[in-house]
Amino acid sequence: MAEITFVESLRMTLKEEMERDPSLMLIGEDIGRYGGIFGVTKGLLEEFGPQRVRSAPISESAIIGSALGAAMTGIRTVAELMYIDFTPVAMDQIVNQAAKMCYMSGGKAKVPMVIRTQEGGGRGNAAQHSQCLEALFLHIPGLKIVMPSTPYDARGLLKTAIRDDNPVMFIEHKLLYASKGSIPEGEYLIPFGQADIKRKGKDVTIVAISYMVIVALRAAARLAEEGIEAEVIDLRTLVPMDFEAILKSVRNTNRVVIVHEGCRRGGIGAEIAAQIQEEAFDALDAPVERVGALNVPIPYSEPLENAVIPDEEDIVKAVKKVLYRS
Amino acid sequence: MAEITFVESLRMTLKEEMERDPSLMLIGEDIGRYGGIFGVTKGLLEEFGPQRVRSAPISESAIIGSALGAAMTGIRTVAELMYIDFTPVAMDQIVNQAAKMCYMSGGKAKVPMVIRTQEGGGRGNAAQHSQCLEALFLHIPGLKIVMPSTPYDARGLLKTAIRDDNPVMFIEHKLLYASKGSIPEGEYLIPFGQADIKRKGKDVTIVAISYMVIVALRAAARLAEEGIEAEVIDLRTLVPMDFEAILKSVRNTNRVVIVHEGCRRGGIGAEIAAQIQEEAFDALDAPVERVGALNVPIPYSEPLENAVIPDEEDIVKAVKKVLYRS
Amino acid sequence: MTSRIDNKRCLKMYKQMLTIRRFEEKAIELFEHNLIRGNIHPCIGQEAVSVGACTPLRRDDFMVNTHRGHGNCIAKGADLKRMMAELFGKSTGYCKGKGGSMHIADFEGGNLGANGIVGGGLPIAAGAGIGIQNRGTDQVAVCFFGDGATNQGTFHESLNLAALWKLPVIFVCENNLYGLSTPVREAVSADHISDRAMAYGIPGMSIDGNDIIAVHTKMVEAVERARAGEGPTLLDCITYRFFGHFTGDPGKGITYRSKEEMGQWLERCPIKRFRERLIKEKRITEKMAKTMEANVTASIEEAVQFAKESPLPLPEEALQDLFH
Amino acid sequence: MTSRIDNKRCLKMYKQMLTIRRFEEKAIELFEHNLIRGNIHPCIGQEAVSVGACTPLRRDDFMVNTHRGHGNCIAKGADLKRMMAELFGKSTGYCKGKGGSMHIADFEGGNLGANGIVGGGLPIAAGAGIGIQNRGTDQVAVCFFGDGATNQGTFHESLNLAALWKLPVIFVCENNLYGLSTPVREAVSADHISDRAMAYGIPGMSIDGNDIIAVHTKMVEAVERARAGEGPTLLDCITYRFFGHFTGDPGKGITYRSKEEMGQWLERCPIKRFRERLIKEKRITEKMAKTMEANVTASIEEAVQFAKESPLPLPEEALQDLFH
Ligand SMILES: Cc1ncc(C[n+]2csc(CCOP(=O)(O)OP(=O)(O)O)c2C)c(N)n1
Ligand SMILES: Cc1ncc(C[n+]2csc(CCOP(=O)(O)OP(=O)(O)O)c2C)c(N)n1
Ligand SMILES: [Mg+2]
Ligand SMILES: [Mg+2]
Repeated sequence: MAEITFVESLRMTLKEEMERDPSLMLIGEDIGRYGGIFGVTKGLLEEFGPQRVRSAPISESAIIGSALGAAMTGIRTVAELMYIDFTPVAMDQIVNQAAKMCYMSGGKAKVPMVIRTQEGGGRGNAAQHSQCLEALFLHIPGLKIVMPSTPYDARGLLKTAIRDDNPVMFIEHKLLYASKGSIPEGEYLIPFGQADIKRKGKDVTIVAISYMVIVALRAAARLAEEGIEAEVIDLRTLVPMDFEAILKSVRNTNRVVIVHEGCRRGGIGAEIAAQIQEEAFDALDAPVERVGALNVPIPYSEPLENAVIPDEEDIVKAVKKVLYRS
Repeated sequence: MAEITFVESLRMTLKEEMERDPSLMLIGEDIGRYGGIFGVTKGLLEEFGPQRVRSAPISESAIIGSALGAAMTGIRTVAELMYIDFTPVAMDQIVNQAAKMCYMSGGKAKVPMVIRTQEGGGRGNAAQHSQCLEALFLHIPGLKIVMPSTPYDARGLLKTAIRDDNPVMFIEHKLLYASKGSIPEGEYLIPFGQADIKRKGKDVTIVAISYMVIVALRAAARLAEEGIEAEVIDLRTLVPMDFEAILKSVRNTNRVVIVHEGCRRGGIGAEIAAQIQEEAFDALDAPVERVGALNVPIPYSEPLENAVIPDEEDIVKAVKKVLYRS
Repeated sequence: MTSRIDNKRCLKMYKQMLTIRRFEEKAIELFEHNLIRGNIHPCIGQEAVSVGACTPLRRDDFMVNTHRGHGNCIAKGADLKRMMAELFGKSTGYCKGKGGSMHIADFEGGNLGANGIVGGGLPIAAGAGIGIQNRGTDQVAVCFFGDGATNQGTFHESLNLAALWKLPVIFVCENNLYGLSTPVREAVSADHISDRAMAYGIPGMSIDGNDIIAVHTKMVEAVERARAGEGPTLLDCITYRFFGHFTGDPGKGITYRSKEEMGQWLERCPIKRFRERLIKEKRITEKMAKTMEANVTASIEEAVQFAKESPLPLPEEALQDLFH
Repeated sequence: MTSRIDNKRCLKMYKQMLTIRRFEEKAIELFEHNLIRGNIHPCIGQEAVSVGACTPLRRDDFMVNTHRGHGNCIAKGADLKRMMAELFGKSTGYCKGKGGSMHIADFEGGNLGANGIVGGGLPIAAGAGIGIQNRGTDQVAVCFFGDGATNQGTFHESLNLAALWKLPVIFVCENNLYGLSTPVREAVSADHISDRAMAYGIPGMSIDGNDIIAVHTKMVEAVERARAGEGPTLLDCITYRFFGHFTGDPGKGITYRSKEEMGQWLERCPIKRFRERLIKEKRITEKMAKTMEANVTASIEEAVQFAKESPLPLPEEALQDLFH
């Protein structure tokens, strides 16, 4: 078991998959010589050459659209969008083209493509470089959505994503890149639709994704000091979603807090909360609580950004609220 | 009180507002001589000339972005996107530019612009011309969202939208254009954030928007025959949302069904359901029910499209479910 | 000069043009009888572009299509029965009824599908070009789009990418002088759409799109260039849609086009012109033309029959095919 | 030939270039001391473009800016104190701390704001042009963007729109030869970015962007053209960013630029060149230059002081300013 960073985990996985599938291609901005703005693709151009590691002009629509065209004609492709904030620049190719191609063609089109991107605030990058937009894609049928929180999960999920024959949004988080974790030697794949219980607990269920899993675990540790045992569920994939895992936990704890960094209004917490009350109405001892960003763009200044993005404290408060201890 | 169509109501309102504000400008595809694909702008080019009625090339990003630039520099603007399905083509200009301009500038930028567009299925227009995408915009802070269901509301809300100093998504529905309604002689404005109870009832609350208000009213009439009195709330604006009106009704009926045509997963019903259980948990006698489209793109063939888009029958069923009568 | 094209090919081209024309006329008729829903964007008048551009292609070459795409489907070898069934929304259609007129795809025939989003197909075609390049085959991809689409950002991004990477893509503009109601001169700031090729350092030329031989000739050159790894070409084929924008366009587009203009273009009908030429060159006789016409009509009747008799999809099929 | 520009303007331009340089150096220093967060994209080396392009503008002309925009803000007349306060995230900043480096806007000075989205500003500039045209004033709008941005769809759409409608917009490409790590020749398929003007039938020219007089001269022409209602111009100003892409770029961009190349460009420093010229033309003495330098340094120290002493916004202010 080696300790490696999230970035290293991604890089190693891309490399292995490129070795495994000689047609697999990467496309994105500055992913060649520069190795990507976060260093994920470092060394891959040198190893696999410029046809398989295509460093593209700043043309997000063409990047996604051409990844789609390549995928449809048999070239498995991983496209990188530097920030999820740039997905709107390529939104038509994601939402109207890639997501719908298989369905519109009556199941004929095969679209083996991954869109790797990263999201999140916390670094003073302001409104156009800090968003969490996974909820937009949750609403669009035809996309799978993956949001790993550890180097281990990133590796197993990226393998599954690459080998999937459908468009997958693979959403990383900028604050996770430097985080470290253990990775076993051999190959492993993590199937989509399998949540991971990152901490066991009986008093309350915390459902979280991406970097918020880490924050939720910190909150859970603090709560434990006060004798509150929180179960932390890492969804890992939003589509497909392991709703069974949530229900099972909720039936045990009778209380739920959903945590995501994206804007609370219309965020993924809304869908999950709505579903929980539909499926486990009688199991609930308190309303499902949602923790998410305030309803504004992400501001630049530190005290403002901190006020907008949810933190440990917000999670602790929400847990106490559902336990009627606030 | 004259009976006019939804299209006529919009046209009359645009005309009046253009007369009232000599700087008001329209921009969009085929809105000049052709009068817009649905005829909404017919005659306006002839009356106001090509600078104020700008028929643009097929360049949605430039249409929205230039509307924004004009608005920011003092020209109140109504931009038309022919189908809401084309908003993804201009998504960056909507989501990253127009929506964030005021906030990013610390409240300095004034953005008096309306994006008029229309959504919805039911006409065999298939996956790229039938979507309902309002939920995407609900998740983006900085946009107001208006969804009228009658010629009367369309008029009062469009006036308010045009005179607002912020970006407003004004979302019409293609199946409403030919619908007729009465309009009083004089001018009236409908403030944002005021839901309208389109039918009174005590047994169940149906919250609906846009064309689904009409469908919900039909369902309510059928339910009434079985002795079930449904209250139908037309939200009219999603941002700001009249949540008070929903709560008030729910506290009376203790049962809610939310209806929208957009995809159920991650739709606006999720946000509303989540909020209702947060705010009125103890008032609920049954889980909040959501009626929305199935989780696929809109198919072309009639039996398939009918299966995907919610109808009267689906609403009736949902109501019976929350009344435990199914 | 058709002389360099052999007889068989000429007759095949003529027959395809005729097939497209009759198919579209029939589709409009069926639409008017409510047997086809949604909208149809007929390509009547543009047959020379479809057939001229597709004839030099092999079956394993790729094609990316537009909303006005029935002609291109037929020219790329689609089966009329499955096309018509798709318009009827039947299970036997190319997309099992899920796509309809704007989304007919035929992957076995290299047809990657049409697009309801103006300009949406150009990046996909560039991607097909990448695929070809990476596999190292000598296939090509042809991308159809309208004059209106040349004002979309995707046009720019895709041509730039294709030029940079010398992708084997031929960009064929079906320049029918209008994007919906908007005349090309009110939407495209360049004098000629082919001028736009200069922004990418690639060859671009404007052609009489109603002269099938002209289209065919330039396309052969562009395809050769692409197969040889020399990169993309932009062909601006000037043509005219006789019918109007779509089945809902009043008076076949009379609200934005003059009668005179429409009349002049009818005179330049690509099918009529090609037939006259074939007759003049004695490649076809009136009698042969008549037989051919009858065959075409029969094949379309057969397609309609097939579509009519095919089953509608079951409602529960709506949930299938979301993922592969 | 600076001769056609009067002394006062020359000295002002020189002083502005110096101010930009010192402002950026200070900002980088403060960033390294963690007093500024996020990222800074320094425009060191590009001062001649900022000042050359903005000097012919009036205060009521509009400017649309990029992520690498401090220089353009200063050239358009922004207050250093409020700029620096914004970088510090203070309430007294141009955006009350909500925007930061990439979003400084100064509406009173015609500065419509910068953009974190590459290519995001071009349509906005076209819109400012529409506004001017509809109001019937003789204002102009200048739009800055990088070489990398010319590959975005918005470049194409905006230039087409501006050309079609003869909007009073000057498109100024700060062509610093790289988009992040990507050399312009690997991203732009045309030989010169100015060639792209041909696709829109508008004037386009490539200029030595390190020669402030060259930039100024061409800009004066373009502004005159725009004020006269003759439409847009594309100016491709070739320059170089000495520092690298951003404050996180290893070795000022050494991973993708050679030492030799970087050294050659340092030789062509626009400020050094302009100073030498001014001295040669006896418009400035060494002594005057020294005094000026001292004044500039003082004004920047003053700005830093102001920023340091200004209050941070209160957390609850986060919920303000969403709507006007
Ligand atoms: C992104 C987008 N914008 C607008 C439309 C509506 N629309 C459909 S076809 C069309 C005209 C297209 O013109 P052109 O590209 O010249 O093709 P043509 O119809 O003339 O074949 C328009 C505006 C669309 N489908 N997609
Ligand atoms: C839409 C979008 N894509 C990518 C980026 C990331 N990015 C920021 S600056 C930059 C390079 C821009 O190059 P250029 O336009 O030449 O401007 P320069 O930085 O050289 O001044 C990139 C790729 C972005 N901010 N927005
Ligand atoms: Mg056209
Ligand atoms: Mg650059």
